[in-house]
Amino acid sequence: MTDTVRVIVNGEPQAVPRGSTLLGVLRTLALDPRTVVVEHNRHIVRRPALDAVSVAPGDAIELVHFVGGG
Amino acid sequence: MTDTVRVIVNGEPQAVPRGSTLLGVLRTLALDPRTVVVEHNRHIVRRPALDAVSVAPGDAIELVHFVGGG
Amino acid sequence: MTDTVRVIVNGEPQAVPRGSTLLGVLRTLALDPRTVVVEHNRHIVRRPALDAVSVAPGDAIELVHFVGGG
Amino acid sequence: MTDTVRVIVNGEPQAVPRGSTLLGVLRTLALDPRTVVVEHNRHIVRRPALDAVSVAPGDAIELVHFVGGG
Amino acid sequence: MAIPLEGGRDTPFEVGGRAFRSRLMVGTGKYADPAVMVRALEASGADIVTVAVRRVNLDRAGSDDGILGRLDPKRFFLLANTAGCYTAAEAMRYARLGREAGFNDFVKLEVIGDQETLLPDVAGLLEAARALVQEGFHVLAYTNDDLVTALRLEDAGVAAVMPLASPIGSGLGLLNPYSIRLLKQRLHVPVVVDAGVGTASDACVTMEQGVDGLLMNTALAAARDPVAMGHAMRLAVAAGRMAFLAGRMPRREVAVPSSPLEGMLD
Amino acid sequence: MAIPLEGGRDTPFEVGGRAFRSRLMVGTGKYADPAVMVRALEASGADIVTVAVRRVNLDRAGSDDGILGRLDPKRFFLLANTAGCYTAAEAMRYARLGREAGFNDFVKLEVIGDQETLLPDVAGLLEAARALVQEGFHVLAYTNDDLVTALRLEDAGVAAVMPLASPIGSGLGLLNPYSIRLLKQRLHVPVVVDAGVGTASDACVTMEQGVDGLLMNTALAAARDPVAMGHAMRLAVAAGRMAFLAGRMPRREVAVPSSPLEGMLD
Amino acid sequence: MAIPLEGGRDTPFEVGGRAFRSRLMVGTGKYADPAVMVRALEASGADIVTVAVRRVNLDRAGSDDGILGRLDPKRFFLLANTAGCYTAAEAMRYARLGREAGFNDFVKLEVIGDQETLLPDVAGLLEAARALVQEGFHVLAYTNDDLVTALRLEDAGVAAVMPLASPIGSGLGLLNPYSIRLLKQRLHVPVVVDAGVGTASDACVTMEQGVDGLLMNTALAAARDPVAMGHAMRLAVAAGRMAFLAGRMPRREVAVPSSPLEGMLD
Amino acid sequence: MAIPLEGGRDTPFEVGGRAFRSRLMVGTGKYADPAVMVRALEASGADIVTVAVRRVNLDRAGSDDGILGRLDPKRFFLLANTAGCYTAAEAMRYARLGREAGFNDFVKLEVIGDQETLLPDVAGLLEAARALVQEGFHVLAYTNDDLVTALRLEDAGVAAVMPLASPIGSGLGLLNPYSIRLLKQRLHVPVVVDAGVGTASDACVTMEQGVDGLLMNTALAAARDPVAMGHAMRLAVAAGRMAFLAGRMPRREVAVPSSPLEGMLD
Repeated sequence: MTDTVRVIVNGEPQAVPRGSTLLGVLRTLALDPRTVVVEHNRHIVRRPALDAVSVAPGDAIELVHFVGGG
Repeated sequence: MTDTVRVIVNGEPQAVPRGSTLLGVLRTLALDPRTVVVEHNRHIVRRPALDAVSVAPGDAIELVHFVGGG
Repeated sequence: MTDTVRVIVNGEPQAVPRGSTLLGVLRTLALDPRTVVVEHNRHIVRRPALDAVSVAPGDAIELVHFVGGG
Repeated sequence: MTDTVRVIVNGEPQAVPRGSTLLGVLRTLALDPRTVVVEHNRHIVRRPALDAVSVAPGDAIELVHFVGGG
Repeated sequence: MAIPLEGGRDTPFEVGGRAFRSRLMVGTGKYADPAVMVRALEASGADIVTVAVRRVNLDRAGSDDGILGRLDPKRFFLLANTAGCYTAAEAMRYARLGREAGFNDFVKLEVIGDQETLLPDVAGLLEAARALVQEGFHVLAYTNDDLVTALRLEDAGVAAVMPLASPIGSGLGLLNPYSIRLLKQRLHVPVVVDAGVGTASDACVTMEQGVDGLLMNTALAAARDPVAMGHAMRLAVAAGRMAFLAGRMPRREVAVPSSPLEGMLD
Repeated sequence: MAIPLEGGRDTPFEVGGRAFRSRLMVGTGKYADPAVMVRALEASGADIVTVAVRRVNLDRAGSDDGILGRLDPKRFFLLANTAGCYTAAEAMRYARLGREAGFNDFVKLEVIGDQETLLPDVAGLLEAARALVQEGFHVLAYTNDDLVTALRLEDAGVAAVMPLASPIGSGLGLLNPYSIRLLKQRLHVPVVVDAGVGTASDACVTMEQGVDGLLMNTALAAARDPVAMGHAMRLAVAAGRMAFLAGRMPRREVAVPSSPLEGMLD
Repeated sequence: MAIPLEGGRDTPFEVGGRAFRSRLMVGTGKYADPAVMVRALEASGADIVTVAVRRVNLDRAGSDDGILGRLDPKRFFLLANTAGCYTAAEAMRYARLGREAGFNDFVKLEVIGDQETLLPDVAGLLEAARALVQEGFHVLAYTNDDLVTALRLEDAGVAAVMPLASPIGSGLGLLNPYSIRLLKQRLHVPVVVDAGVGTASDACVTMEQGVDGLLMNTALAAARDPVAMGHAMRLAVAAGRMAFLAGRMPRREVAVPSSPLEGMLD
Repeated sequence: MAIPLEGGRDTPFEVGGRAFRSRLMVGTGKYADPAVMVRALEASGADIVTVAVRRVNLDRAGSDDGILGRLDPKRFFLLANTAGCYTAAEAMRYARLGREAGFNDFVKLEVIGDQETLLPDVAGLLEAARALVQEGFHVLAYTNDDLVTALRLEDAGVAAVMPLASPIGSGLGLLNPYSIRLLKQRLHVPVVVDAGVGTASDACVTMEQGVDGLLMNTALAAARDPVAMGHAMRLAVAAGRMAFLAGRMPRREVAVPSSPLEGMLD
């Protein structure tokens, strides 16, 4: 049993420390939680709850924000 | 009990002899069955069957044909 | 011999005192010379010269100004 | 004194036999007089007269016909 | 005067497995005089004429108010429409009654979405089209000029997509040539523009977009001289089609002389 | 296929005291292949074809580079133009040479004012028109779409006024229908639109303005298939003319049904 | 130069219960240089700017590729779109993510039906619109110019109907003014034309149809000078709106002199 | 609301050696109420206003019916016209009278050729223009959209060429953008489009052709609200000019997304 689990972040496999919360994942990726919206297994998780939700192996995480668009 | 029954033909009440078939209704109305399509209680009745279908009180009969249209 | 002569001002006959100058004609018509351009027998007469030009019977005088136009 | 004279035909110098008529010029150029209109020193010469007009040195002769045009 | 035209240049106009000579279809409504209508139809050269399904008028029993007394079904291909229907169910009912008249299993399917503009309800149209195709109809679907709806109609198996040039009876002509051209480029089923044509140049420019055919009614019926306009439309449809096939000259913002530059006199 | 058209409806097309069957005139320039040209002219149905006056090419003596070997003057009415002339004097010289070719005393008078656009010089045009009319010519005057110039040309006695739809060879179509319609309403001499037509619908919409005729060259010569475009143009001119005579339906901003509102089922 | 304009003439532009000063909305896509974008947005005077919802680019972690570093949400009202979504479910997912960014509960709803033209899928659009309205969104629905679809969207409770002038990014301008005018006449919710405007006169003529607002992106981003075009569009939208309110003069086919006929000299 | 616009982008608008801030000129005819006229002129931001030369009305002697009581010659540059003149001699007479009023030696030269359409007589126009230029006038020549005439006017030394968009007072808008664009490309003197503009988008699209200025009268005077239309026209002229300078996006017949294709969710 390794110390990391593999999750899918924005379509790419990522290894994150076992027991990480979503907030931990953001930190691992050096992302500021105030600038990102997090979808976890197709459910949106609001900022206050990011540290309350742990990730499990194979979880699909989408991290999105606003970009230029018409 | 009268000798006629009341049916609705093209939205108007019509008295037809009791026991009339659809073909009989057409004859009563002086219509040529070759120029008319008959709908009986929302079912189309083809020409050969017109004399095999009797009308009952309150039946809805629609007699249609082609008119000018775009 | 009368005391007036007939001239044509803006297409209409006008009687003006014999010996009138153009300036005199303007005064007769209660027109301010600063607001009118004077054409005398097809020649424009400038303001300073208005009192130096006398009118003769039958003279054609046009008095024009700016009106709204496109 | 040579046997030819130089004329300008359609803008180009041409040597034609001395004493040539316009008809002769056409023949020299192998042109059918029925298909060509002849202008001689800016005057049009009609077909019957082509053999009656002699050319002189330096004459300007234009030979034209119909071409495709819009 | 007779205007002969070299044949063999164009592919046949096929809809629902049948080939027709003329790319012009005409409606039979709104004529003041039935005799004028017949002559206008003949002048138009149309093979396909549309008819509506309506109740027999019982008040005039005996005197047939139908149109078959006027139109020879051997001469014209009668295309029943579902004009006046506002739901898929209603349109399907009319379609079946029309088929029962016995001439063919083609239907010009209309499901109207708005009484004022007679624009189609595309949801109801798609529903009815799918069902009628399942029942074996050849569906010619009157629709707007939206490509996506047209693609869905094609997926539903319609025999032809019939986008409008402008609202029915308006005579405003081809309001959006771009959309019609786009439809034709993307669809595989025939595209027959239906409604809105007002005069011959409207018909001509519509055919120049490359569409397969054209249907009109009011342009003839409400012309001062419907018979002459029938002639005009026949010629205009053929002209536009032929020009499309011939391939127009390129546009240039500068002039180009038609006569030679060389050979000018001194 | 043959497209017969009921006769007797239209008045004859008369210019300079002669009647012609076709309202379409075509030019003979810019064809790559003379055989294609002849077939395109025939397809167009034109009676009047324009030709230019140019020097015989002496370098190719014997091999006639003229156009008469290609065009039968019994079949076509040859209308000489003064294309390429930039002054009244020059145009008059060409007109006289053209007449001398012996076919007729008609001339399509062009006095060009600008090399890039080939737009007419109306001062030179009027001068040449007046002189040539005095010399007995039937002058068909190529001009812009200015009404006042057209009225002056009419006063000068021209046989026809020929306003342009758009610059020669541009194919931009009828840029200003309003002006052309206005010219036709105000003039008594025939109005024949000359130059700029690119495709069949351009021809059709031009004729619908009520003008008497149409002259084109590049639209045929530069089409992908000049013969097919010749057909198309013949049909389009007839269609536009017929529609003008038929009287189009009124335009309406609201829809009007083509099928009856009454007689719907319950 | 400053162009002051008398105030108080127009009603406020309200969408989804909020009032905005400018009737012009602009997109933020396709700018080569973000600094130019910001200046173009400011020049346009827009209050509402659209943004897209996309994945954070993890390869450039740390360097924020989002747009919030460029746009001050206090200055601009950020309107998230669902561009790139091809189903109702997908569009709803993006709408929810956009709302979660925390600025507002408005969404510019796009459900695309065709990749080549980016035209909407009206069935999916209606489905998503109904669901999102139920979830409390203010839905601004990007749609085609079909009146019946627009009426259905209004019934679904959208905050604004956003018909296209022509396809996204095409710059073809207002292809069908008639349809847009019709939509505005029949709808009670605001009509904001979205997509296709190419230059200032397109914006001006669109506003003259009476619509409530206009959204554009490429017209600015792909102009040679986006900032100057931003200025131009601000002026053009105000000009078109003002002209609509002012009520244009009637068109006349005859001339009417601007200067008096009387008072001429002999 | 105030609409500030970044300055410094455009070159000054110079005519006859004088620079003006506004590219919009307006006429002063046909207003029912002189007070409304003044406010409409102010709203338009015009520097140059046209006036006509007419006889003093002797029947109302004392009560000045002239326009100078309404217009402050320090605020507006008064441009006398020769409206109503049908010959070169007549126009020259009016021009001299106008100059004598003492404000400047500019004249808007009109020589009308047709009473019904008020189209210019270009022969008379050229004659008068040549003579007046010799007399030291700055001639702004009202003409049609013919390039060759415009080139001749430029050769004659006019200060500006003023082609019409459509007939005076018609409100038909810019009938032939091609011709106007062509004039501007070929001339070196300023091109100021005069007459025919009906609403703001007409003004905007005209300026987008690159012309230097625009003159209108009826579009304001006959609007439902002339003051509001004055505002609209000021904005529209600035918008069209700015868009011309900004350089519009290219037109494309295919859609191009405004939002990124990458970064979509799984």
